Amino acid sequence: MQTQLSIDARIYGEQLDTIPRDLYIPPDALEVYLDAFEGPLDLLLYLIRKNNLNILDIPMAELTRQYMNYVEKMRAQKLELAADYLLMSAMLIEIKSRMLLPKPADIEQEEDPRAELVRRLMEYEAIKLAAQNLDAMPQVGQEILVAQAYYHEIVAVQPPSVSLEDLMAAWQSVLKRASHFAHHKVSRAELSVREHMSQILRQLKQNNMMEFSALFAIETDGLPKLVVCFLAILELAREGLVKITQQAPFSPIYLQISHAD
Amino acid sequence: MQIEQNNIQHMKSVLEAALLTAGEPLSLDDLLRLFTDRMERATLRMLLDELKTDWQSRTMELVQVASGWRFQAREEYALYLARLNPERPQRYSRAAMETLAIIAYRQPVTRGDIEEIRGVAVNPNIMRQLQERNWVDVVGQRDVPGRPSLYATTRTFLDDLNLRSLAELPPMENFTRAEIQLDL
Amino acid sequence: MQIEQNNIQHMKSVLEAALLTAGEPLSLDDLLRLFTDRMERATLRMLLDELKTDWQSRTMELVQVASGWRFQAREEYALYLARLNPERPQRYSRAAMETLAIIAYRQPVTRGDIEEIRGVAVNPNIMRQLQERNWVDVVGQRDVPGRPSLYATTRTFLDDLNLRSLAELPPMENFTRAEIQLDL
Repeated sequence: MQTQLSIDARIYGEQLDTIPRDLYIPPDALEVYLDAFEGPLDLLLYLIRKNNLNILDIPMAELTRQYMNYVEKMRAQKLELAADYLLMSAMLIEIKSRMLLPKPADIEQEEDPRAELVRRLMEYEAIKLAAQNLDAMPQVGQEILVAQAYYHEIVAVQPPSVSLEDLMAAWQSVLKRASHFAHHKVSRAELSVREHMSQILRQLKQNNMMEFSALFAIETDGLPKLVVCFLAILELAREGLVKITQQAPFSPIYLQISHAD
Repeated sequence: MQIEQNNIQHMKSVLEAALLTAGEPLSLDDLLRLFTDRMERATLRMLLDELKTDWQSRTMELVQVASGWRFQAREEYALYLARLNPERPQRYSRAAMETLAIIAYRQPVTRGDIEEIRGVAVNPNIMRQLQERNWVDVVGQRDVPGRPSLYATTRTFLDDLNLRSLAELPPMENFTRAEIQLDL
Repeated sequence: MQIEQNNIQHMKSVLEAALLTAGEPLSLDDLLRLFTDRMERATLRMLLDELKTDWQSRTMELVQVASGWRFQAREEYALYLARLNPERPQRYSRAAMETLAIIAYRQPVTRGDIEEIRGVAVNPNIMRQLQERNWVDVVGQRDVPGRPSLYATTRTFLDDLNLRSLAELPPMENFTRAEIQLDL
């Protein structure tokens, strides 16, 4: 299986689309080929494939010679890019020399010095193939187009949420500020009184004029509530919000919202 | 004839696939680019009209807008689709919260009262916001020149804050009496 | 009975409208939010299956990917639709694809792991590219000196490759091994 290399390169205006058959590389083209390989492992795989070498029984002398030949040319041309390649040179030479050492007779099962290199080459090749497979898969934005028709966007209006703590904090800051206005009076009427003031005003707004006794639900409201209701009416009158009228002593008392006239 | 019919169906399918996936309106020129064979604009228009009819009673409608054609979900689905993107709940501004607090604790109050307490003018939008939410309403007018509206909190306000009555609001004395001289 | 049938049809239409306009996969939870009435997940699945069948021989297909369901144009239209956008984003470089393959098949991995397998330094631009696409992210640190980041692929990566899980990735091949077998 010949390793596929995709190259987009021109030399003297000529499109190059294959790797040359032998290892001779025109000096001007070196950079191009350097870019074509993804690193020393890729180059080694290329050499192994190209020369039909058995990866499980790599002839180290031959592979190292070809590799060094290549790297020497790269070095002459583009030193800084060759660092990873030089490291591999050192490794190859080390493996080669270990293989040349006579095996001591008493150690029979010593691991093949090439084992680690072979493992790495095989792992790299598997990844390289996996990368090609991934690249060939349909991708969203390329071959896969996802439906995205238009729709009229209604923003589901969600009103701000308010907690009692929020409200308390706001009131506290109001009071703090109010204390700076020396002339302002913040009276401290009971909240329930103020609530009843609102309620009575609401009722009067609806009915225009109401009899005093109609404002009290004597049967259902307890005494405290009746008192609060009465205080609310007094406060409304004090603040000039309602007008209280009685035609004659002991005749019905009427409440109505104050009018300017 | 059969082939022609198939061909028309196929071209309509290509148009449909393009319009459903485009994400923006496609102009007639865009759509013509879908076909390598020369196509008359009149033919394209005819195909679009047919496609529009095909979708007549379905979930999407094919419409023409300024920059071209697009599929869009029918109006009746808008409400459902809105549920997919719930807006993050907003927060009331500090001014709105203070206004609300004043109305709750000091009701019934006029805008003038609120302005006097806060020391700044009340933004009419805030009052509208609170009234639209039905948290605040007008319960009467104060009998002074201009007859300003008196605002109070509503039943809905109590319900939304999970209160039975205003008396259940945290009493201000707890935390204010010490620091504020209330001018009684 | 008639009403029930109408109701099912209506729910399917709502699902269709949502999925045709979403532009991204919608999860079962997303889809359940479309309906205010309580719906069982099993019912929803059944409706989705029916919808898938309804679209069986049409322009779009309803597919399930890692983060949910989406409508996508059938592959046969890809060729036409490509003509609309002649300038599509370029595919990734070999270096980027190899880096991605290592992260996909060997995750979680550190940069050191990637460099060890590829035999060259990792270009930081490639990692940035993959992270910006939201195909890769950091899932932790390896507990060794320097605490290097551990990278893994994301759900978006699976979605974009039309996969439901990593198990659906094409199996790792080992050409070398296969070839050697023949020699024996």
